[in-house]
Amino acid sequence: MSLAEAISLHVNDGDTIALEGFTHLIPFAAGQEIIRQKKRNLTAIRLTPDLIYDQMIGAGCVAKLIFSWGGNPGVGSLHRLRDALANHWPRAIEIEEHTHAGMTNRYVAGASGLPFAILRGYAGTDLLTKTQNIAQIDSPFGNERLLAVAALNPDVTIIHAQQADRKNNVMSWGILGSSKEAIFAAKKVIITVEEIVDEFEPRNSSVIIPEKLITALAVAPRGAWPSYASGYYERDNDQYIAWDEISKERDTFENWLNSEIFSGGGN
Amino acid sequence: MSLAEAISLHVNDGDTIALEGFTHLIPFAAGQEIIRQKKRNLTAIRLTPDLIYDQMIGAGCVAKLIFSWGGNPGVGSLHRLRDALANHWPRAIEIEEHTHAGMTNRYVAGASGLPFAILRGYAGTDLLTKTQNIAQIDSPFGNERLLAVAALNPDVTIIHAQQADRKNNVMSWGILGSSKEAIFAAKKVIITVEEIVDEFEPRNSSVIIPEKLITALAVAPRGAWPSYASGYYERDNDQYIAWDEISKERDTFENWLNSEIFSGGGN
Amino acid sequence: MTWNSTEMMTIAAARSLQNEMICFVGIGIPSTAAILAKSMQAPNLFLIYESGTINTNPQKLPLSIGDGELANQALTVVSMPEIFNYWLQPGRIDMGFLGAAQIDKFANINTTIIGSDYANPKVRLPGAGGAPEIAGACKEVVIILKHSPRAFVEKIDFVTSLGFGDGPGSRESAGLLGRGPSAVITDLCVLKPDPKTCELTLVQLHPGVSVEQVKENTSWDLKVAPEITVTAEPTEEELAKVRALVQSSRKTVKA
Amino acid sequence: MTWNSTEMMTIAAARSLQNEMICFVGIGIPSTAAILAKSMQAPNLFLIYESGTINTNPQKLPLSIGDGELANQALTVVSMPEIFNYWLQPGRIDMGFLGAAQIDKFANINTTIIGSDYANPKVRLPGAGGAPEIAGACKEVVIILKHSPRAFVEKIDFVTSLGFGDGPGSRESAGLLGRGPSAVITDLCVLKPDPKTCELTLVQLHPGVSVEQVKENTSWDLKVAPEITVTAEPTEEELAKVRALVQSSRKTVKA
Repeated sequence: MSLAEAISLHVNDGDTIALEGFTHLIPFAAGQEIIRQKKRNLTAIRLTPDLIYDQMIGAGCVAKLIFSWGGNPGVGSLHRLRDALANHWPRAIEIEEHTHAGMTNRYVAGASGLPFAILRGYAGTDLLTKTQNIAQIDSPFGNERLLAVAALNPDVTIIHAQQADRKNNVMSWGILGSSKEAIFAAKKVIITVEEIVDEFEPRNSSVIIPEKLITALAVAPRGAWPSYASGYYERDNDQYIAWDEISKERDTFENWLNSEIFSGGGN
Repeated sequence: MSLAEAISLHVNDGDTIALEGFTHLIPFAAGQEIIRQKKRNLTAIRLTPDLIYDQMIGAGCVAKLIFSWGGNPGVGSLHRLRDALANHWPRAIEIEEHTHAGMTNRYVAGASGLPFAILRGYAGTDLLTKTQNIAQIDSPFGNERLLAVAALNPDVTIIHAQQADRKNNVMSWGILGSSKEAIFAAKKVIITVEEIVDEFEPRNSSVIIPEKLITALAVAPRGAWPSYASGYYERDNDQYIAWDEISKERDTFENWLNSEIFSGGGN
Repeated sequence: MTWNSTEMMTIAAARSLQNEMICFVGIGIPSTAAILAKSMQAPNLFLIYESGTINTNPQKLPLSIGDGELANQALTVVSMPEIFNYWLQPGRIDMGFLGAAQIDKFANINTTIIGSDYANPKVRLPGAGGAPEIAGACKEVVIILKHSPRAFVEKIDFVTSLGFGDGPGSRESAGLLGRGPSAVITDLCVLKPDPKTCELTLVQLHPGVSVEQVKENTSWDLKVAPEITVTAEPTEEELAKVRALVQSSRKTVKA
Repeated sequence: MTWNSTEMMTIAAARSLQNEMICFVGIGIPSTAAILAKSMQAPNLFLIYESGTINTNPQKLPLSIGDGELANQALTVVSMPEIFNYWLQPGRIDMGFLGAAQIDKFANINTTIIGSDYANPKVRLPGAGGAPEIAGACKEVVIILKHSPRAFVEKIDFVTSLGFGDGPGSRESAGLLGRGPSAVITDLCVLKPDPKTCELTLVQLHPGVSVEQVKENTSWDLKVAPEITVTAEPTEEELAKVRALVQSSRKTVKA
C-alpha cells in the first residue's frame, strides 16, 4: 500500500494519533503526508513533538498536543508550537504536558490493556496541579503514595522502521524510545520502512514487530529524514538548524509548506 | 571468581533467592553448589521450581517456595516437593503460589523500585482467597477493579547466561522468561556463563546485562544442564524423564545426592 | 484404519483451529493439536507460547513449553512480561488452548490440588501457570482433557481458572475480557456451553462412542443436546501426522 | 592561556564526576562535561542517556539526546520504559547532570514557562522531559547553568523539578529517593546547599570572578560561605579537549 493510501484510509479528522520514535526514526514522511491530506482536529501524542509536530501544528492539523519535551533538540524552540500557543495561529491548540517517565508509562499502560500505570513521578512539581490524567494512589502494601498516569490508546500509531520482510513483519534497531509500547497501545498501526528485505540479519538491540500488529505498511525511503535511520542515513543536523529560520516567521514557514509539502509529490 | 566462592560469599542462610530462567538457561550448577554448601532456610522464588528446586527442596535447603507452576515439564510431578509438602521430609516447607502473569509482574515491580504492580489477574479463582501478597485495587480513572501484586526483591538473583566479555558484561539470547526483571529486582546478582568471549556477536532476541548490575560472575560450562543453553547444548529430556524415577523415592534421591552432588567436585 | 481415543481427541482439537488465528498454546495435547492444525487446515495459525516464542512453527513435539525448537522456529522471542502484559492481557489472543485435571459443568478448571483441604491436599498438582489469565483474556478458550468421572466432577476442589463461574454473568462480574470456553474436547466427545445457561452440553460424539459412555464418565448429570452430531473419522493424513509428531517427542507429554 | 566562562563552567562540571559513577546525562553542556570527564579523570564513567543508550562513549558531541553516535558507541540500547522504570526509578543512578532556565535558592528548577500565568506564559520553554524524575531519583544531582539575574531568581515561575522544595524535609515529604542537588555549577562559580538549611551558598569562585559579580547575577540575597575556594584554572589538556568536542558538533548546543 502507498503511504498516501495508508494515511487517507486510516487517519481520520479528529483522531488521536501518535507518531513515535525518539530522535531516531521519526516518521516525517507520514507526518508530511498528513499535512498534505489536510487532516484536521487531531490530538497529537509524542514525547518530543520535534520538527514533525511543529510542521503539523503550523499547517493547522493539530487541536491538542500531549507531550513531555517541546523543543528543537540541540537548537532551541519550536516556533510554530509557540505561535499556536501564544497567538492561536493558524488555530488555537490545547496542550497536556507530562514527563518522559509519565508519557512512557502511559504508553505501557495502554499496551498492557490497563487503565493506568504507576510510577514515582512528578513529585513536588507544579505538574501535579497543572496537568491532567494523573492521580495519586496509595499502595495496598505498606504506607506509600505513588503517581498513577492514565493509559494512552491512540486511534493510530505511526512508526518508521528500517526494514520489512516479504510477510510484512517489521524490524527496527537502534534507539527505539517508546515505539513498541505505542504500537501495542494503538487501535491501528501504520508503519513506514526504508526497504523490503528477503531476510532480517541478526542485530543486537533490535525489535521485530509481527505483521499481526500492523494495519498498514508502506515503503518510504528516507522516510525519517531529517531525523535518521540507523544503518541508512545520519541525522541531518543542518536541517534541524535551518528549521529554526524557516519556522521563525509565518511567511517563511508558509513558503516552505507550499514548496516542500503541497508542491512536493509525496511518497 | 569460582562459582563456589560466589555462592559462599553471596548466598546466606535465610536469604530470599531467585534462580530464574524459564525452561531455558536454568542455573543448575549454581543450585547444586547451594546444595553442596548446605545453605539452609532459604526462601526460593521461581515461576517453575523445575528439577533445580526439587533437588534443593529434597536436600533441605528451602524453607519457603514462591512459585506459579510446580511440575516436571512434560514428565509429571516434582516428587521431592510433594514429599516435603505432604510429609515434611526432609523438613516442612511453606508455599506461596501465584500465576505466571502474577509472578512476572511481581518481578517487574521489584525491578522498577515500586511496591507493587497491577494486572488483570487471578479473577474469579480460589487463589484470591488462598494466596498472599495480592490485593484488589480500584482505578483512579473510571470504574475498574484490578489486582495488585506485591513486588519481589530477592536478596540474590542467580542467572545462567551464554557469554560474558572481558569486562564482565553478559549476553544471553533465546527464551529469557523473566530473567532481566529478576536481575533488576535483586539486591545482589550472581551470573554463571558458558564461556568468556572477546566480543559478542550480533543476535536477535538477545539481551546484554552490563557488569554494573552483576555482583559476581563465574564461568560454569554446561551450567544449565539438564536444561539447555541455546547455541551450546540442547535440553536433556532423558534426564528430565530419569528424574521422575530418581526423585520418586527418598533412598534413590539420597543416593543421587551423595553420588552426584556431595561426591561431585562442583564447578 | 484404526486409531486410539487420544489420537481422536488430538485431531478433533486440531480441527477447532482456524487459519490466521492467534493461538496461545499450553504444553501437552493442546500443543500437539495446534502443531497438527498448522500442518493441516491452518498453515498461518499464529502460535504463541507463554515462554515468549512468537509465531513459532515447531517441526517436532516440544516436551517442555520452552524447548529450543520453539525458540529456533519462532519469528521472535520476547520476555514474559511482554507475553502476559502486551500480548495476552489486552485481549489480543483469539484462542486459548488449555488442559485440565478437573472440570465442572460450568467449565471451571482445576490444576492446583485434589482434595478439599488446600493446606493438606490428597494430591498436589503443578498449579496455575499461565492458565488463569489465558482463560480470562483470550477471546475464546478450548479445553482438552480425557473423559473420566474423576476429571468431570460436580464440584472441583480448587478453581484455578474460571470458565463460567456459577453461570451467566459470572465472567462479567469477575471483570474478564474473554468470552470463555467455547468447547471442551475429550477422548469421547465434544461438549459446548449452552448459550443461555452456560452449562456444558454434549453436542458431538466421536465415532463409536455412545451417550451412555459419556454419561458414565461424567460425575454430574450431563445435559445432552437434542441433536448430536458425530465427529468425522480421522483421515489417514491426520493420523500419519499426529503419529509422526508423537514419535518426534521422546515421550508423550503428560498434561 | 585564556578561556571563556562557558569553557570554565564545562570543565568545572566535568571535574565533579568520578570514575565508575553511573551518570544520567541531559543534552547540552551537561553532555559536553560528561564526555570531557570520561576523557580525563573518569574513563570508566558509565553514561546513560534517556534515549536508552547504556554505557555509551561518544567521540563527538551529540547535537540531540538520541544521536546515532550515542547508540553506536553504547554497550547496549534499551527501551525508554526500561531506562526510566528499571534504571532511573529504583535509585540505581549515582549522578544526574541537569541544565535549567530558572533556579531558586533551594535549587528547584524551571524548564517549563517564563511568566506567572501557565495558560498564557511570557515565554514557553520546552518543558519537563526527563528532568523531574532524574532530579528525584538520582543519588545526587549537579545543575549546570549560566549565572544571570533572570536565571537565579527569588521565585521560579514553575517548579518543573524539585531541588529542596522550601527547605529541609521537602524531598522526604514528597517521597523522593535521591539526596537532591549537591552543587550548582555556573560560568562564575560553584554553589552548594547548606547542610542545615539546604539554601544554596557560594563556596567556590572561578578564577578572576569576584563575590560581588556573583551577587550581582543572583536575584536573591545569596549566602556566602565563610571560606571561599577558587577553582583551579583549566589545564591545557582540558581546554584542548573541550574545544575539540565543541568543534566536533556543527553548532554549540543550547540548553
